[in-house]
Amino acid sequence: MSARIDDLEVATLKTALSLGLSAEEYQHVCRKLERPPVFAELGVFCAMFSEHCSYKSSKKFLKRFPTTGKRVVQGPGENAGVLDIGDGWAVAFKMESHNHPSFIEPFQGAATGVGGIMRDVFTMGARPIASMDCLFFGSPEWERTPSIVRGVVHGVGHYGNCVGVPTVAGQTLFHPCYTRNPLVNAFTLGLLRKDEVFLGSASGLGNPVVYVGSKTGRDGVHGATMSSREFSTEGELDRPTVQVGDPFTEKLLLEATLEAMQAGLIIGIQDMGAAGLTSSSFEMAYRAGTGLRVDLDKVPTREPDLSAYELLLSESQERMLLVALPEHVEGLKKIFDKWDLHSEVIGEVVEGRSVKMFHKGRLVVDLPVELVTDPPMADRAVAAPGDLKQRWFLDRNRLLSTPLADKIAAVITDFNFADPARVVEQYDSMVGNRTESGTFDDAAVLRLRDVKERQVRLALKADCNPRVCWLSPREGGRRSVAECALNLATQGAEPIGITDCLNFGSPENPEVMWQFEEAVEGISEACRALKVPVISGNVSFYNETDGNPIYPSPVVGMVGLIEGPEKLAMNSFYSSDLEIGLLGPVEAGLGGSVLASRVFKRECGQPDDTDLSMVDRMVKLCQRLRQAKTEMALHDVSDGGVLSAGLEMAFRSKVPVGLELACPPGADLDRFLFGEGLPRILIAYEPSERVGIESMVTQSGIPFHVIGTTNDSEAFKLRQGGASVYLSKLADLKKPWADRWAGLFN
Amino acid sequence: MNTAVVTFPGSNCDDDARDTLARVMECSVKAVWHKDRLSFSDFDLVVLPGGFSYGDYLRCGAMASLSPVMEGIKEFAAKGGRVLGICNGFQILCEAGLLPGALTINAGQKFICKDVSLKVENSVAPWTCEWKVAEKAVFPIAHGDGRYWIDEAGLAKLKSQNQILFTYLENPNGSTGDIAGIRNEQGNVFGLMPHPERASELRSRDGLKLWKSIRSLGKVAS
Amino acid sequence: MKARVTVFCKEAVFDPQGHTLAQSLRQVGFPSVKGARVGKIIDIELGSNSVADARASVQQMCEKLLANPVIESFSFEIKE
Amino acid sequence: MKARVTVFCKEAVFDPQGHTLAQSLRQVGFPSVKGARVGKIIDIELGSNSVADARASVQQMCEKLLANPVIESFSFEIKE
Ligand SMILES: Nc1ncnc2c1ncn2[C@@H]1O[C@H](COP(=O)(O)OP(=O)(O)O)[C@@H](O)[C@H]1O
Ligand SMILES: [Mg+2]
Repeated sequence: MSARIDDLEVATLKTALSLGLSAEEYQHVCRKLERPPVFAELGVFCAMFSEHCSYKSSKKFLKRFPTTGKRVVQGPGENAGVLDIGDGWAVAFKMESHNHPSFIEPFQGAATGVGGIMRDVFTMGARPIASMDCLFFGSPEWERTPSIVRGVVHGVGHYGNCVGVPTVAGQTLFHPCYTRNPLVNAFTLGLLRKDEVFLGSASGLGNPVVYVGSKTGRDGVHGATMSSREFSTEGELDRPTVQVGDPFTEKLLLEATLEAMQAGLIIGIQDMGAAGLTSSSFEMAYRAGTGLRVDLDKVPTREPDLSAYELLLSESQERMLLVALPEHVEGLKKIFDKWDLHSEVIGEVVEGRSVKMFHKGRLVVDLPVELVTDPPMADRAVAAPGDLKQRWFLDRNRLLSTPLADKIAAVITDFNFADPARVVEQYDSMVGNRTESGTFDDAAVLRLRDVKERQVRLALKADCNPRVCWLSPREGGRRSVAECALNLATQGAEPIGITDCLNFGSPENPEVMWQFEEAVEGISEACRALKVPVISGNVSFYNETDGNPIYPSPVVGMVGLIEGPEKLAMNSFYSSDLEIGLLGPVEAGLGGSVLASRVFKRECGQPDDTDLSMVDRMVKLCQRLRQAKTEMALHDVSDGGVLSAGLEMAFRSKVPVGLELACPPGADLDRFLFGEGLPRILIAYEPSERVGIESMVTQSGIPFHVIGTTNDSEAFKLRQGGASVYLSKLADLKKPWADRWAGLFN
Repeated sequence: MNTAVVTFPGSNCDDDARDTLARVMECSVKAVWHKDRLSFSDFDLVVLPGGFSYGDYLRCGAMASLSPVMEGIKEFAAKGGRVLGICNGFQILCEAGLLPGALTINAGQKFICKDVSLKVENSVAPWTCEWKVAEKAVFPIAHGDGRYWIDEAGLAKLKSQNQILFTYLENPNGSTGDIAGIRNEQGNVFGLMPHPERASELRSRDGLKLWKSIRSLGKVAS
Repeated sequence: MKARVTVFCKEAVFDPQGHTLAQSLRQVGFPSVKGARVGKIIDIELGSNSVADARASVQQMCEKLLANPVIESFSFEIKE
Repeated sequence: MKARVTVFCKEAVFDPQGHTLAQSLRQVGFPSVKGARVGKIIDIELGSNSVADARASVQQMCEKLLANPVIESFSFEIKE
């Protein structure tokens, strides 16, 4: 098809429309150029004007994020954001979606997603030291779900394991709204020196432009435009050539790139991600305010006869574009040769503000940089859904008349109440020898053995609660941030920054745009309250099939710091004679809770607005608790409320325990046990420590209640008003939890 | 103690091994590139680290076993030099014929990363003399191809010559005889799938006993 | 009855394993190697009664399970 | 010149891939499957001048790299 059209053939409106450009965009281009684009140029516009590359529907909203702070070395706009962590050290991190490719080919889609985000990070000059993955799958009953789960988990694991970047935390969730639109969001964090940040900028007239890494094939031509369009069920067979990841080459590219940077041989660098050579060359010229001349015949290829169009749009993996001084080309070549990688000068930085590309002696692309990098923004209609009131109706009477045992059963048989071991044990979570607490804990903790000046650790977690987001995207946005912060808090960390991956349906749907705007507001509110900047992120629209969008899914990845040598709290019980306290309100809202969804077979209720200032106080309280050096276990309360949180602490206990919980006098049992409003944290400690802990908690202005004990009964018992209202052997509850996801992996 | 850690293309636990040896065990550590042709005669220990040399393509460790550096290592081992292979390093040693048997895909066909309990089968110098026989050690594993395979005659020989140093208390991967780590007949080459360098500061500290065993014997006469 | 199924990734799809293998073969003394592709071979023992039956069911197996139609192509032969 | 190398693990070595594959095939509607073994197939493009040359070097490649004699056996054919 496209390959047969000559690169210099004048592109008509019809061709433009068929490749995804809108009529207005086509006319805009013709007007500015004072001529219609030729076919190769059309390819450039289709890719760069796609939602994925241009952020045309989202940009104006993203500007509302707080992006500044004393630690911010690099905010949004580069390959990854960078934060100062002291003593000359910094961390670079970002999150990216690879949703559509992972549906088409789960293993390769997920693997190349991980590869892409790693390149974004080491492009900045940072050595990747940790990854996270957020995986949202469809109904487990759908026949293809198990193979998608297996493929994605294998792909994430394989790529990270092979490159040697530990996957230390994440989220795995099942909901029917993701059935034909699974989400695969990958996060990577790297460590670097604060004054050795590399940027994607093509500066220095006359400097050579060097292509390094794998050779180019026809892989994924038009991947960027694909991820910007909805699926239709019939369209499932209409696939571009799938991109195949090669983590081995990635590892070599990582080492060679860092070595070349260390040797001072690189001026600017950018990975070839979505829209490959096109986006990397135009963006690098844009950032530097320069022009480029590129000789496409010099691009190393894997297959014969690639057209300029294909060379420009190929998404072959594990490739980078860099700019160096002419006298450093030899040295660069030597390093890349050492690592058995190609390096080839394919062009140079030139005066003027345009990119000219030549192929087989013909000038095939001659475009002003800004025309390509500053596409017309889309002004999307925004409208709140009309049925919010219905969504918010929660039949309290029916809930009250449902027997307690049925409610408990409803929550603990939820498919998402599961031991993540089947997933996370396929990931090397320890390579690099920094992982102190990992894929079973509330937040991952990495000790930075590289920082010799002081003892400092990083804490990481990524989170999103799509049920709440669907009921109230603003509250959902707040909770994505607050839940991460509370997970980090259990390890006593101070949050220092976030990245996000905003997964939504079609921006052409006004309700989706409303969800988007609300979620951005919610994230911004929470970030302001906690004083954490957004330093990078990614938007993924068009996650819908046949007009059915996914629930709004603004995933947040948060990074925190833990200063000092004091021990970390545990996240599970560690003895059979502990007292259990609840930090935070004794009752919490049921709107958007797992209980409501399970009992009413749909998401319902109005989620409580999170008291963000209490979240902030809670985070600080937990930092002080850690410094108090008291042995304790902390676990945040989220899905399934106090019930799930307490059971998880028991299931993960290293010693056999029994668990007894008691509803405090006067509290509503449902809201105490199943409520999911934030912030609430369970704390377990030796009874003799209560006085000290309680006084610290109340001084922080946070409610404190003793709600239970551990014992050696190996049973779970619930009391209300002195009477025992529920009793079960813990082992009988644990087994289904442990085995829930087993069937997916057989 | 003078140690060398070899980096093959795709090795990714080389830095962990170097860091543990240098910072935790205070050894001098030389980073060796797989294309280097060295004699190694100055070293008390050469470590082949974990990772995915050559992407684990074809068979784990197969391509790396033909690297230029392996000639020097074979000579060094033949003269009694101590060689330790961890995870991918163990696979490379088997592929190179420096250790008997072979490592192949886990019986469950999945990559497994978790702490496992090992039993010390033999307390021998220079690898396991800090432990008593039958003592337990907890090390993490992280591999997809860690199933050790050897035929019956080979297994009988390993047993009779006290070559099996560690076995799994709960076999995670289907290894013959629950084998987690073996040494060669001469006793100077040792390979194991679990990661002692990951159990030297974080998680358990059982890995320290391995380094201490090696260090307590000082330099080998060669 | 026996079937031997061969699965390779499609010509247009990059085969990093084959690529690395070829490079490695050249380095270890086989400079005449121009390229390599690595695939899977599956021998299946069948209780089918006729070659035609076997052929039909192996074709189905390949489509359903043995090959991934997005990136792989397959071929097979039946031996009695 | 082209070589096609086939590598299987030896009978004595448990082949979990073949084992699970046979099981899944039976489950998804092919009850007549009695067993399966999964091996590797490697197509190599060679610049050799004669079939004899090619044969000799492929034999060497197999012994040196392509198969591990402890657990695998190989066979190959040369096509012009
Ligand atoms: N896909 C995944 N990758 C890595 N870790 C995961 C993944 N899914 C879940 N986890 C880990 O499992 C644990 C439980 O996750 P989650 O239920 O999201 O925690 P929380 O309820 O605190 O948000 C965490 O340690 C998390 O990091
Ligand atoms: Mg948690």
